[in-house]
Amino acid sequence: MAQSAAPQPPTGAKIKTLNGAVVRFAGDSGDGMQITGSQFTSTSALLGNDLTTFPDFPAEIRAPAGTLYGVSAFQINFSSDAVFTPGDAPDVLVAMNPAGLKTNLSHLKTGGLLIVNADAFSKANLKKASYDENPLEDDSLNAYHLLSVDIGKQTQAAVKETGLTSKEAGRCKNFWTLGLMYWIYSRPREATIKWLEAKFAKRPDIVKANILALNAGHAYGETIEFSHERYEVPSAKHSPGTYRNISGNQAIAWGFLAAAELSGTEIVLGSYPITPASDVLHELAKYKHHGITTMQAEDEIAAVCTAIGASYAGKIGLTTTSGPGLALKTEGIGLAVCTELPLVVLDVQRAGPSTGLPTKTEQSDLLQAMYGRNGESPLPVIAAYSPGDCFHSAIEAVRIATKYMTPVILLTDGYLGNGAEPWRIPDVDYLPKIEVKKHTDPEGFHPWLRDEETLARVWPIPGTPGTTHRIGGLEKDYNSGNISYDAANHQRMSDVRAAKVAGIAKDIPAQSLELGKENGMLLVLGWGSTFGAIREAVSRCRERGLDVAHAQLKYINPFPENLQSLLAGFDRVLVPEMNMGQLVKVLRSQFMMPIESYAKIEGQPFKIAELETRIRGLMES
Amino acid sequence: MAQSAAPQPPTGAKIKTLNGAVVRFAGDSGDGMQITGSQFTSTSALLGNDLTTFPDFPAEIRAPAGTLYGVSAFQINFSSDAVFTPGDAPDVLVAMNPAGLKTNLSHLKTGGLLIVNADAFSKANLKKASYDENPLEDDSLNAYHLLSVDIGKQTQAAVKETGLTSKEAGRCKNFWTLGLMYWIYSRPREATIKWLEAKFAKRPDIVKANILALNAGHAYGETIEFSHERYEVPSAKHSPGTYRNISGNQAIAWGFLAAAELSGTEIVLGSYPITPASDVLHELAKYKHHGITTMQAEDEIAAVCTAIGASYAGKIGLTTTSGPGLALKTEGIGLAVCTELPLVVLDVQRAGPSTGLPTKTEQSDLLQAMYGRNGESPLPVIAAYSPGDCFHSAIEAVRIATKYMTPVILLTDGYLGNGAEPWRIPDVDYLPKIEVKKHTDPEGFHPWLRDEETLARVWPIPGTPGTTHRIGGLEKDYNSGNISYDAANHQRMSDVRAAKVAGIAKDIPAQSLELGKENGMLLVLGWGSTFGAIREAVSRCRERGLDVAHAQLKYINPFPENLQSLLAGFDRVLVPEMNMGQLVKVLRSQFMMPIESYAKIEGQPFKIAELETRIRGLMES
Amino acid sequence: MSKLISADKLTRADFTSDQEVRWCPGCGDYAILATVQRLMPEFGVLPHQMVWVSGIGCSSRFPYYMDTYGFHTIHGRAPAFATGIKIANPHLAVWMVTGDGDGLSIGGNHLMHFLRRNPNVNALLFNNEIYGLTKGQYSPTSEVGKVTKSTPLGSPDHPLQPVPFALGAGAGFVARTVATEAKHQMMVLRRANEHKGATLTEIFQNCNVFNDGAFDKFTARDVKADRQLLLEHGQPMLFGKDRTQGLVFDIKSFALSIVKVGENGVTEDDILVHDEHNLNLAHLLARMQYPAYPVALGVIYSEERPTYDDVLTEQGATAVKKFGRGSLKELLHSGDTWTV
Amino acid sequence: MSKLISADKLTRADFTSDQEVRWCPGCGDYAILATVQRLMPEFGVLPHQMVWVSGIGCSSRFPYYMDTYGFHTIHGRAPAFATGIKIANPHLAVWMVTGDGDGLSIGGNHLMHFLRRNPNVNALLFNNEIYGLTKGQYSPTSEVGKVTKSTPLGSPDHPLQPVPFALGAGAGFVARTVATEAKHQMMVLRRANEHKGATLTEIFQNCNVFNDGAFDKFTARDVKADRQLLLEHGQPMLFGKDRTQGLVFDIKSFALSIVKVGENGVTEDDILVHDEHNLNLAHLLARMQYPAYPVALGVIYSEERPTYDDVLTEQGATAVKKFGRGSLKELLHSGDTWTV
Ligand SMILES: Cc1ncc(C[n+]2csc(CCOP(=O)(O)OP(=O)(O)O)c2C)c(N)n1
Ligand SMILES: Cc1ncc(C[n+]2csc(CCOP(=O)(O)OP(=O)(O)O)c2C)c(N)n1
Ligand code: SF4
Ligand code: SF4
Ligand SMILES: [Mg+2]
Ligand SMILES: [Mg+2]
Repeated sequence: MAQSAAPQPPTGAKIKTLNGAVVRFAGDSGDGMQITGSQFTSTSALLGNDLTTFPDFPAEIRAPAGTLYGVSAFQINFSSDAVFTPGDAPDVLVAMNPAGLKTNLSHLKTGGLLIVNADAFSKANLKKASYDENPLEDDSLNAYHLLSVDIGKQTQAAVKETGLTSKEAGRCKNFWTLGLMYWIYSRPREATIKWLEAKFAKRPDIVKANILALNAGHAYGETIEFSHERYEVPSAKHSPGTYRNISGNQAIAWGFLAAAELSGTEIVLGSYPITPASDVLHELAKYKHHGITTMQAEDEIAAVCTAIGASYAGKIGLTTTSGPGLALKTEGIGLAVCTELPLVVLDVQRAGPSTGLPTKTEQSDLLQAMYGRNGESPLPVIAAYSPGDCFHSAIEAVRIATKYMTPVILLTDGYLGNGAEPWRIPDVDYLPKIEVKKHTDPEGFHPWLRDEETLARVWPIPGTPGTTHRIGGLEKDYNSGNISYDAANHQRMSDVRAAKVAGIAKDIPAQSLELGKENGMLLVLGWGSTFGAIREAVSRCRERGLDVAHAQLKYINPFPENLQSLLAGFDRVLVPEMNMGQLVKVLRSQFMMPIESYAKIEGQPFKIAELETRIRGLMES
Repeated sequence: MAQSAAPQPPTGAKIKTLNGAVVRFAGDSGDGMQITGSQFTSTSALLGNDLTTFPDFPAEIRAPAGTLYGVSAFQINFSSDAVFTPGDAPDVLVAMNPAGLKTNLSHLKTGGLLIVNADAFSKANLKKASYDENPLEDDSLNAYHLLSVDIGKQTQAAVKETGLTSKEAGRCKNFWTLGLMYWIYSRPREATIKWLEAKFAKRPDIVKANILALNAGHAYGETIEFSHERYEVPSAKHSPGTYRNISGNQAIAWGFLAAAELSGTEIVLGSYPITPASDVLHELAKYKHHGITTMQAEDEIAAVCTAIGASYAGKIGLTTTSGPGLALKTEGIGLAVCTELPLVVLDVQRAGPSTGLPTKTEQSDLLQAMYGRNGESPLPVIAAYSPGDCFHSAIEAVRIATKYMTPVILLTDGYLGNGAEPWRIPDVDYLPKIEVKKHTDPEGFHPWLRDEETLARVWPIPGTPGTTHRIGGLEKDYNSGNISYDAANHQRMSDVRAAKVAGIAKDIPAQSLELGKENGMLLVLGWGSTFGAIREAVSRCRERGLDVAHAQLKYINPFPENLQSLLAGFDRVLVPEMNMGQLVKVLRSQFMMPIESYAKIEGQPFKIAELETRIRGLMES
Repeated sequence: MSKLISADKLTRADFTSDQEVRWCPGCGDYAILATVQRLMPEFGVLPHQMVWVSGIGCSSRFPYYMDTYGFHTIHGRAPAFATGIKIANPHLAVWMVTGDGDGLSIGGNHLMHFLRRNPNVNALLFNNEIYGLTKGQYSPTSEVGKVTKSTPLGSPDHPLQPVPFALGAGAGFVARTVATEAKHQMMVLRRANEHKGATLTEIFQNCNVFNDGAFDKFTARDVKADRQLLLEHGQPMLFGKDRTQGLVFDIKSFALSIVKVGENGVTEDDILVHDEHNLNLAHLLARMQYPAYPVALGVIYSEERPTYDDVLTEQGATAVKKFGRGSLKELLHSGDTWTV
Repeated sequence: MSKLISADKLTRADFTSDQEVRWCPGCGDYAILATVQRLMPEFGVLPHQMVWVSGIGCSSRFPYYMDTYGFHTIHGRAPAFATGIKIANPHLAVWMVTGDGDGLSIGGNHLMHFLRRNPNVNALLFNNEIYGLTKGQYSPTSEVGKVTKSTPLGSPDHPLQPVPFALGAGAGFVARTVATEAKHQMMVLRRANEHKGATLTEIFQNCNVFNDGAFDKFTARDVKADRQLLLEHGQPMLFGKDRTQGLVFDIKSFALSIVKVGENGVTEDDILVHDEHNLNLAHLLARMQYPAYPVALGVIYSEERPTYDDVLTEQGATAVKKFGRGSLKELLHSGDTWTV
């Protein structure tokens, strides 16, 4: 079969070269849109495009077919330039059913290409999508370039020879669609064919059918009178290296595996499933041969306590969760602060409050991470800003936790966790080792001996002769580690715990600018997953000649040492956040500067355009 | 017996009139110091003194006799002037054993009267208290006026006639001591005698023995050549009214009972024991005939969830805890924020982090109260500042919770909870009623209908016909209350939740000054239990002519509307807190003013003198 | 919104909310919902006098679909909310829905204390031996070695059996049924409704997306007669297509064993009779697992004892009787006071 | 700090830390501490290879007094910490101490999952039927109607019985002893130590300050012979001063009953023999309460099954065998990549 899919020389339509394009696939949960999207992604990546993707799942596991809330979508922005977001408005929208059209049409660019699966526009489906009229039959889609195809029928015809049941045959329609999209964007089919062959190795009939569908979709582009243009998006000028696609959740999981290897210390993950963090647990559970033990605990409290127990026993304790789970872990994290044990807590943030919008993204756990513990419990907080950065942030979190003997909270969010981008695979040999010091010297030993520079206490490991000791959540004497109710000692211990965390500022990179130069009119300061949208918006504004710079904050507690002076160099500082202004609160309280907030809390990432509008509004007014 | 204790005309020593005095009783946990202290307190209160007390328990339940950590102390400051703290340094220290002396001597004023129970200064006891030498026999106590009495022997002799065993007889020595103290401060014995008669009604021999001891101690003052002076502390100029002694924990419990009566709505308390909050549960559990149901839940999570369940069912849900318990309740509180149910959460703060110093006081849960929840979960936070204010704060918390359909966090602390002061009993008829609106109208009903002014949602109660509805922690539609994943709706709901809480600012008193006038050099701004110490320190500084004012913040979220302008009127603002500067963080982030922090974290309340020194240091430098 | 109806004219529609049901097509939860909605009118409780409480999970969406009062709370804590509602207003009929993850993993402690406290609340545990809502991790009831997303090498934990757990916790009423057996389920829920005190009903529910067919081995139409023991109080414990197999107690092995009536001289009289008030028997029945035994369905144990809400109500009433209705004024002036 | 000693020369002193013991004079915890410190040298485990883990409560101060590694954690969570320690380093001997509040109230869920998971950790539950550290509130094991600070009108909850609870949770080893019975306690703890897997030992411990004499009715010297059943595997279950009372199973009432050897033709052969591997028997023994029955002490149930730590270790080893020791470089380059 494979040879029939060899790239054919383009025939009819002229091919126009584009810098990039944004494509969105939308359909029923059962329509396979996530697979279609990721195949398009892989192929584009292999072609050398830069890209970013955004899967947009329904909240329900498997909603009844055809419902509005059962729509599953996948957006990809691919380009020969660098891209930083999945794109605001797609150039092409594929809608596999009326519900997919209804919920996604507003995203599509005016004049954009709209491909619909006409077969699915039955009375029943229209009703489920709350359409009174069939939009394919009235004027409501006039603003778009509509390509209405009976994809279902086309697919059935194409795969007929395989003898699959018509239900099974119907399931191939996403590959038909993919074939058409490959034709439009001049992408080769081999990678997808290989993938199909591997994935369904045990069902050759399914492999064959899907390939037939893929080819038929492709051929459809060739044969119909397709009045729309055909495109080509050349490779991006990537720095040389080997690349792969990676999502934030996967990258962070791999970062932890890297940290285990780089530190020579095994990781024990205690976790409890919660959207959108569960995939980190799933990913890590696959790699027991990489020096990791994973445990699905009975709840978040047990998860963090298991991890802390492991830290006490000399491993790197790790726990992964999302907002409501972090709320449950706070008492345990407080114990790790008080006993000064290394622990990494990953919070893949989702929209709150309470259960909130579990499948939507938000950055609203920052204050909880900073302050959500009883008593004075300072700890480092860092936030990853891109899938690639997730990998390095995981390593960094482990480095800080073990070097400073402290729990570290690492923040990402659902958008970052699920979104993917091409990533240049780092050279493992050049990743810095993490030096983990375990205390074995019985001489003058007590468990609260501190390193003079880092203020970290020693890490004596059970099993070591000569360093037996007891620790716990009660205050302890600075000089002996024994329980102490002494007033001055409590002040001293509180001070040293604070100083230890504050001192990490000396051990992290100075805050740099992503775009622009120091001292200017406006700095747009972001943190976390807003990186791409802010960068792109600032870049566009700068192209218009506006004096605006961009910095993305990764270290939130402590802030980089130069942050205050950096901010002071700008007339104004604007902080866009997917919350009600949490970083702004922290910045203001620390620097007492009138930092401005652009807070948006819609469960959705910022669009480049809305940021651009806000920046221009600020600067041009 | 009673007549023999009738106040006798002072005989020998001259009586000097004092404005006030500070007395501290210290001894072994088994020595009955808390009883001695509270008897001295009651008698002084009945004499019309103003007073404040501070019990200082050991962390252990019942430490082995004679140990340093088993010392139990009780301090009382009584005066004919208004007093606001238990006093910095006692004028008299009673030490019933070497450990009591060792741990408390540093408190005593130089030149102060030191009464010791010489019998207890045995080799064994001296060793347990880590004394190499007997301090009664060397020069180490020269700086004090030492009165060394063989209290044990004196007591045995006094009670011999009752035929009690010598162990039982020995237990009377605290009443002997009390008798002596009554003599020194010219206090009558009747109240204590009455108390003994009631308390030990079933053991007349014990009553008799203790009265004998009391009288003997008193007689000792008369008879020995007591070179120290004898004093009188006249009544304070209290405003007319009926007074009682009350501790913060008791006052807050009674405030909740008052709120139930004033609102005509029963209270359901779900609680889990934790020091120092347990006494509120204990107190409320006594009053089932006051419209309260109390439940000891299996943990703090169940406690808060039970309370929220009760709120959903139309009662006032209440939960009481301390820091580590609050950490566990945060997820539940987030649900109350999201479902907009009335709930009061009392946090009697203690020293952290983690288990910390459970019996010591601190104000370090403020940031946890403000921000310790996942997602954007704004809620009102108020802090009581004195035992009397605890009563009114409890009522206020219920008022806000029910009027605004919101959880409210009410903060006190261990010092406030355990400390007591005389309190003018309010006239119940003049306490403002709490109007609780329950929604019963099926017309156009949905559960997120809001009051236009308060923005509170309606409170429809299960059992009401026509208003069945479902609520939960998922985001809901502004207009129907149904689950909604809509982006703009999430913004709108987040905004309205924030606006509702912010709007409470219009419904609370403007911030007033406790001392001083608006626009000045320095404002000392406190919150919570630091009230007394700050007031006294500012008052002393003002007596020295310093231009310093005092305000005590009770409403922390939202702040009173005039707070910013009030602060702006001063050149400098100093915020003393028993933490690392938490209120300062909140103030700075809101007002971006360079507010100064005086943070002390020693598990101990501020001393007046240290505040005075700091204020003078600031102003005189 | 519920209409104003009288208790004797209730229909299924009166308990059906206007919310679209959002479970996966084919999910076992639908069957339970239908059964419950059909059953409720029987109880003569008006929809507005009923509250359905749940935690988080697919199963916990249940309250949204009932046109009663409902509270979809947080993960694992439904028993605490239900208790709070019941003690705040004992007149309400309170029902609770939980899942094997919600009720036994994160919420195991609350469920345990709920059962021993015994508030008059009916809890339904939808056991699908999987985490549905979070897309397929193993649950405390999953079998050893289960391969799921979080356990690609197989789950390492010994599973928890809900009914033995509940009995160990001191439950006063425990029953078991199957989602798709409407009649049996109705019988069991009727019994739960009649029982005064906390009840726990385990319902085997198929998650066709993440754990399809988990219970087929003893619920499939063709095998169920031989692999299920349908308990009836006072009746001999017989099962099998022709009801010729029965349970006896073998003192040697100190265990239940299966005999065939008509073979080796065994008659129906030899067969143990179900006594739902016998806790010893309940323990044995509860732990019977296929293939060694048939799976026991029906009311496994019931024992009436004072309910938590009744005791609290009574304590309040006794206090009022003893001290009179509390007066704030008196309280404030009680004990030592002085007047200036 | 522990000295460097060899396993066969260990003494009680090697397990005694320099910390002053801070329980109330007369507290039952002292007796347990002394017994444990005397017993530990027997096991041949060096102090530095041992970790004592606890939650919060009077009982949970225990680790401070052992000169081993120790972790005094937070309230109720000790089983999770202990599991974390054990899976991080299976070579350590891990012991856990909890109280009836710590382990059964706030921590009931962790204890339950700990028991079913079965890590090779020995848990001791000091049951004093009260909250000691917080000064005397009732606990889940307190009797109905108990008057305490938090229940001035008597506690409303049906008490939880720790051993039935543990059996219901699927525990593999459950035993019971008395704080002041050093010899019996040692026997039981020896057995716990030998058992591979999670063990739970309930120790009746008197809190002389807040619940004095709670167990006197069956532990007092003069009555204990008649009111305790000392279990021995394979031995007939006889008790009483002259060991003439014994247990039989009465099929009619489907319950254990007490008979007198020598009366009504009863001989020792009629008496049930303890079989600690029989879960059915264990359930019955566990629930025997005075005065209806004697209180069963000793090893009530034991069953070896794979431990949680072993299974995890094995999974790791299998994965390494299957895929080779993971290499980060290979991982990063696995799947679809492309080179520019
Ligand atoms: C505090 C918290 N932790 C985790 C989750 C994620 N979560 C939601 S439901 C669920 C498990 C559901 O399993 P089960 O109770 O068996 O219900 P089912 O979906 O199978 O009906 C989990 C882990 C959550 N919502 N909240
Ligand atoms: C989160 C939290 N909640 C409550 C407490 C208070 N607390 C400490 S110990 C304890 C109960 C102790 O009872 P138990 O476990 O029976 O131990 P005992 O003191 O009787 O040995 C409680 C409620 C706490 N320390 N932490
Ligand atoms: S995931 Fe399973 S349990 Fe959840 S709705 Fe779907 S089929 Fe039902
Ligand atoms: S309170 Fe009770 S349990 Fe705690 S140390 Fe004292 S006697 Fe022991
Ligand atoms: Mg489930
Ligand atoms: Mg206890």
